[in-house]
Amino acid sequence: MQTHKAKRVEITIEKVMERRLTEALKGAGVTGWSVLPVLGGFGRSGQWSREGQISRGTGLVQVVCITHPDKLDGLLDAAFAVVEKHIGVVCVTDCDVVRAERF
Amino acid sequence: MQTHKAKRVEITIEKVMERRLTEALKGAGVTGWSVLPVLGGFGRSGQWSREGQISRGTGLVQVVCITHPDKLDGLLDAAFAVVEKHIGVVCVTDCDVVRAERF
Amino acid sequence: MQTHKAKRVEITIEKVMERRLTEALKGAGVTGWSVLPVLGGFGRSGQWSREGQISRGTGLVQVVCITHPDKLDGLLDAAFAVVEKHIGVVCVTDCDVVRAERF
Amino acid sequence: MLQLAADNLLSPIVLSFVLGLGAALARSDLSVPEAVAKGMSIYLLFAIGFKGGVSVSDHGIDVTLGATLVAGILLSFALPLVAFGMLRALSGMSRTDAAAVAGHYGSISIVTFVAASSVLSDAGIASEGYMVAVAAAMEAPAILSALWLISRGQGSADMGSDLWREILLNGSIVLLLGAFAIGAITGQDGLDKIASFIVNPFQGVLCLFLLDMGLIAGRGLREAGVLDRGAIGFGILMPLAGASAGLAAGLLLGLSTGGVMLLMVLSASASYIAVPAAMRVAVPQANPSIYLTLSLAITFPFNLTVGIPLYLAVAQTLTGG
Amino acid sequence: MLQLAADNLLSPIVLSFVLGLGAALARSDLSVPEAVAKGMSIYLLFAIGFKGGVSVSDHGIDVTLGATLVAGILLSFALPLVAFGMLRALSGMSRTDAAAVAGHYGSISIVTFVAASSVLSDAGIASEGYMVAVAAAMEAPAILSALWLISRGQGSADMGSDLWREILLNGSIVLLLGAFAIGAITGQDGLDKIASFIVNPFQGVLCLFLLDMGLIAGRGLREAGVLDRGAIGFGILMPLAGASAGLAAGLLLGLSTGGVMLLMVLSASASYIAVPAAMRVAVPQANPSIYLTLSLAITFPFNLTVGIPLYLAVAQTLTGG
Amino acid sequence: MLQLAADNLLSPIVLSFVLGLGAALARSDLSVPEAVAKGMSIYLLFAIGFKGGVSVSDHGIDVTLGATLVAGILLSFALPLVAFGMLRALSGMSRTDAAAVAGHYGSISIVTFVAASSVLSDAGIASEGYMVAVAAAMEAPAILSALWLISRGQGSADMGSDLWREILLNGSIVLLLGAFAIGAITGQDGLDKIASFIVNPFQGVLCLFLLDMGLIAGRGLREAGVLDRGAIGFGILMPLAGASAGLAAGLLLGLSTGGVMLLMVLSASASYIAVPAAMRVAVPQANPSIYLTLSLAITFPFNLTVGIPLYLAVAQTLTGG
Ligand SMILES: Nc1ncnc2c1ncn2[C@@H]1O[C@H](COP(=O)(O)O)[C@@H](O)[C@H]1O
Ligand SMILES: Nc1ncnc2c1ncn2[C@@H]1O[C@H](COP(=O)(O)O)[C@@H](O)[C@H]1O
Ligand SMILES: Nc1ncnc2c1ncn2[C@@H]1O[C@H](COP(=O)(O)O)[C@@H](O)[C@H]1O
Ligand code: NA
Ligand code: NA
Ligand code: NA
Repeated sequence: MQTHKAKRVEITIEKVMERRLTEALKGAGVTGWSVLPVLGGFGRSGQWSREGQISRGTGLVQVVCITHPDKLDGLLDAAFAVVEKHIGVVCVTDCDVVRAERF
Repeated sequence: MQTHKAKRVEITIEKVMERRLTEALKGAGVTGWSVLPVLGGFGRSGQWSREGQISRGTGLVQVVCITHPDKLDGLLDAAFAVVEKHIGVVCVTDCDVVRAERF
Repeated sequence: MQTHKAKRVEITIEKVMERRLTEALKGAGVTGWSVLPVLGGFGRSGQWSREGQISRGTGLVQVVCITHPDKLDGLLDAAFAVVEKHIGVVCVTDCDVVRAERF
Repeated sequence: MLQLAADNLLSPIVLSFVLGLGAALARSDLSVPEAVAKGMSIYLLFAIGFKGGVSVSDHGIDVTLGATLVAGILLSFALPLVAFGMLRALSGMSRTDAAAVAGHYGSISIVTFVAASSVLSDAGIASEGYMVAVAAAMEAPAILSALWLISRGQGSADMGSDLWREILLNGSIVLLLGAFAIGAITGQDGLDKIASFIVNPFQGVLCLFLLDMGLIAGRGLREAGVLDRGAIGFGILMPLAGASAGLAAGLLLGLSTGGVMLLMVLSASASYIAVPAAMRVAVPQANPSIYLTLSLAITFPFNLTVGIPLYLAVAQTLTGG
Repeated sequence: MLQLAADNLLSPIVLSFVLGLGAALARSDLSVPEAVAKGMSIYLLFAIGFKGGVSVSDHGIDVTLGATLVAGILLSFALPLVAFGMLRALSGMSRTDAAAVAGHYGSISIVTFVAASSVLSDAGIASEGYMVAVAAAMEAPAILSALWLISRGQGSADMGSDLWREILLNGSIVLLLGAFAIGAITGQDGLDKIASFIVNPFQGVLCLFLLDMGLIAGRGLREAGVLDRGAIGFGILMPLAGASAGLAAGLLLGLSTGGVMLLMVLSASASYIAVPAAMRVAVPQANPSIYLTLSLAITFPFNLTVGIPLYLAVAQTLTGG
Repeated sequence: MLQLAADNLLSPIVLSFVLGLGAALARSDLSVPEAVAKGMSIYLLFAIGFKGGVSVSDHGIDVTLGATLVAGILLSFALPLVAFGMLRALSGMSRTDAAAVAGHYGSISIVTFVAASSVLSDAGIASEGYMVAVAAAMEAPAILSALWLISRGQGSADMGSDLWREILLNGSIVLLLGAFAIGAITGQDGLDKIASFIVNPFQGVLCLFLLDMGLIAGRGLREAGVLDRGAIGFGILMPLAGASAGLAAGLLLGLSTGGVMLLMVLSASASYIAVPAAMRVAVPQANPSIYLTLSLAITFPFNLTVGIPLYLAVAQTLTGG
């Protein structure tokens, strides 16, 4: 099957920042993204878990965005402006997609 | 540690199509997959979120399938036959696995 | 934007083994990880789904760990010691990260 | 009648819906977790089914039960044709979208049914217990009509061999009919054992559920741009047309006041559970925003606020109840 | 006795279980969200523990409390040996699988206990409040026996230093004993404050929980192919053997009719929460489908439908209660 | 007074909290699913808001309503300044962290309020229904003070244009005020319809919710290493300072005994919902472990166990109630 080169960007970020990040992604012209839940994790700011959480201030999500390689730089700039001061991880992988016209 | 080349296929698809997709994957001879929840997203058909959803017609999942490179083409053909008319994204990444005999 | 080479390790493992795995990862010197829920899947030990599960003995999670390439071998050794006798999948991908000093 | 409307509008359940609607329109982050919403819907289906069954076990099976079931099925088959005609006349939406929407209006909204039942029981008006079974019977036939409308056009509908099993055994039908059967078997004795779970807190749970429905409807309204003016008009006229058909059928069948009103409500309401799922599988090219917005953000609020007291007043007038 | 069996089979809780079972076997998509199932199980554990504690605070600590705890612990240690012997005789499963299964049957199923308590309270039969503590005490010892059986063979069991803490402090034991303690401390006063939460709606919540258990058992039955005929026979004979042992112990201890019946139920039931988790950690090579299917899809339904009324009838006959 | 303290400490709700705390400290895997915890918090907010509204509709709007609202808002603005001063004196934490913590203590903890209300209603002491609205009004002003404290220092706070909407329309404020309005509109009639949902099971749900709060507090305590000794002292002294300010305001306003006590509780309690979310957005450099641990693991348990009976005794003595 015919596939095309693309980039998969995975941004792990606090839930409270989700809307700000996705707005920034829209601004950078990406055509789509998906949000996945994160149950818990560990990083420089310690360990946390979602179980029984009632505070709106905690909890992470993962925003996955598959995009055309040409749009990657704009996307990273936009995302980084949001993530910069906040906890979170940005990770980019090469990937192949079908239906390239979508990205 | 000894690792082996493999392919990681990530298919984001509507929940109602999940069983049809996994049946097709079985047909293509894959040895396993995992299904991850998706909380929300954005694409050509607009933005959506899982919160408070009661309609069975909405909501996406992500089916992740790690497979031997030789099986990739069959897998993509099988998956694409299901996904074709439906919303969803197919994304393939190179990866390394331990215990290659499993895939 | 300046990015750096890193490795993305994705380990799908039974929930009951999660803490043992993350302890092992800490031991291997990784600086962070995230845990994602898995709704269901299929593998050599059959098909399963999280829905309505009440047994603590079933259910998988995905532990994602982004790490410096130099730490990969230690990480895999540590992870494999835990995963070895248990069901689960280990998959490693090349990736690029921003803020390399974090990994 | 005005009093009735005011009572309905100012009841905790309608106000809870309005609260959710307002919160979503104001873009508050108020939200009900998916699992909790599903849990409440399981509770409501179980409770309403069970109580229907107990009522059948109390009053015996009415001679009109069979006839009412048949009438419900016929209404579910026929109403999509009416809806399709109206939509093609009023709105500019594509044939496929119109057919998909039409399918929703032949089928039913179980929460509207639940809200109507709770208005009836507040007002002390009895109704046939088997209306719960009629509700279940009306869920699926409309899907067939929609698919027929689509296949008559250039569009194609993809009825995999499994789709029928999925539709007929979808969770809400199974739970509703199953709880109905349990209620019918265990009768008043069974009800006594679990009344403080399924009867007493019922209206309260319904409030929280409608709060969530309000949130969903409000989010839908924010995307109401997908609907042209004709479509919005359809979302209000079609329930009236459906209710009229239900009224005619109910009077012909000689149902009680409550029964007539419930048949009107079933005919007037639009599905948002079974039909959307079937449409996503069989007609992926139809735009889900259109049918979900119409059903959840236009017709559901209309029925909940204006429709239910209106249908009750009409039923009371015409049955002399 | 027949009447009792019929009453039990036609109670809302058993019928709810049957509904779930049927829905799963028919491959309906009916499902209860994981979070809701966990929420209900927290509710049931809290309620049953609390009520047990209140009853102890009401009647004082019985002289037989200590003896019954010891008896429960001994039963939990001993029953896996019986189960293992039976399995090796009846079924062709591997030594490791047999030992893992045996561990489940020494331990207990708290939902079976809850269902039995609710049958007792329906029938107006009293029982010792501390049976809740006995239930908690019987959860873990069987795990030791299973691991010993495995290590005696060629197999190896991996008891990490943390596993014991995990087993003894697993959520359901802690919640059950904690609620028991709260009930014992606050007594009737405490119960009055929360009775309309933990007493009145109890049976109704139990219905929905058993609906979910039915769904799980039904999905299990669809995979019952992992079990040979001998294993299935074991799933029905072992509860009878366990109940007999519990009966003997209960009579020796001089428990009340209700207490004897509950000790029979505990001995007859098989774990599906604490033991599977421990086995996955310590004996990953044992096949979880085997022990979960046996426990959830064979023994649980058997106890719920046939076992409970049978054990009650026997206990009534032999204690003259 | 001692009797009161003992009664409070040995109530099911406090003991449930202690159970959760103990389980988390012992590292049991007991946990409440996130969705269930959110569901219970929706229930509690809806119920407490609704009952407050009904009480206002019963007794009419008190002349002191407006004055009490203003007093609450002023307390919310002012208390962070007190807290900030205390923190800088007692603890070595950074200016930014201290300001973020201070914001939490100006705002309120709705669960502490709920627990206090339930103690009042157990003791048969009336209070002003509109205190619920005062609680809502006190949520946000403290955030402004915290941001002002931060911007006065070298630190910078990032108030995106959307943040204010988010804060003022956060789910818990909207739900609390919305349910209050529904209660005020539907009055006693509305309450009668849903009392068996929002009144009777209330204390029981609160028990399970506090069980979860205990688990969270216990997990927090395990990380209490982030707090120096001065910070821990602050977590106990600040509620006393806040309660004193609330007491003065309440007496000045001439509130009832219950009203004075609730204003003390609001002033003494620290936010863990609205403020942390705002701080994460606006001041990401402040360490969330510090403010969450202080608020949830030190001050919340202190208020629940010692504070509430103490504030009530003081209010009773000084109002002669
Ligand atoms: N190396 C990593 N790999 C995967 N996830 C990470 C990593 N580092 C941090 N995270 C996630 O990001 C969250 C915040 O990280 P930090 O900003 O380092 O405290 C953690 O709790 C993890 O969920
Ligand atoms: N570029 C993308 N990256 C990640 N997820 C996407 C992307 N495009 C679409 N999706 C997901 O697929 C769903 C349907 O996309 P679409 O078919 O474009 O409407 C969206 O709601 C997203 O969850
Ligand atoms: N090839 C695969 N790709 C993705 N996930 C897999 C794969 N194989 C196994 N899994 C996951 O790991 C679980 C256990 O696999 P197994 O040990 O093969 O039974 C499955 O239920 C899946 O969730
Ligand atoms: Na209809
Ligand atoms: Na047993
Ligand atoms: Na305060």
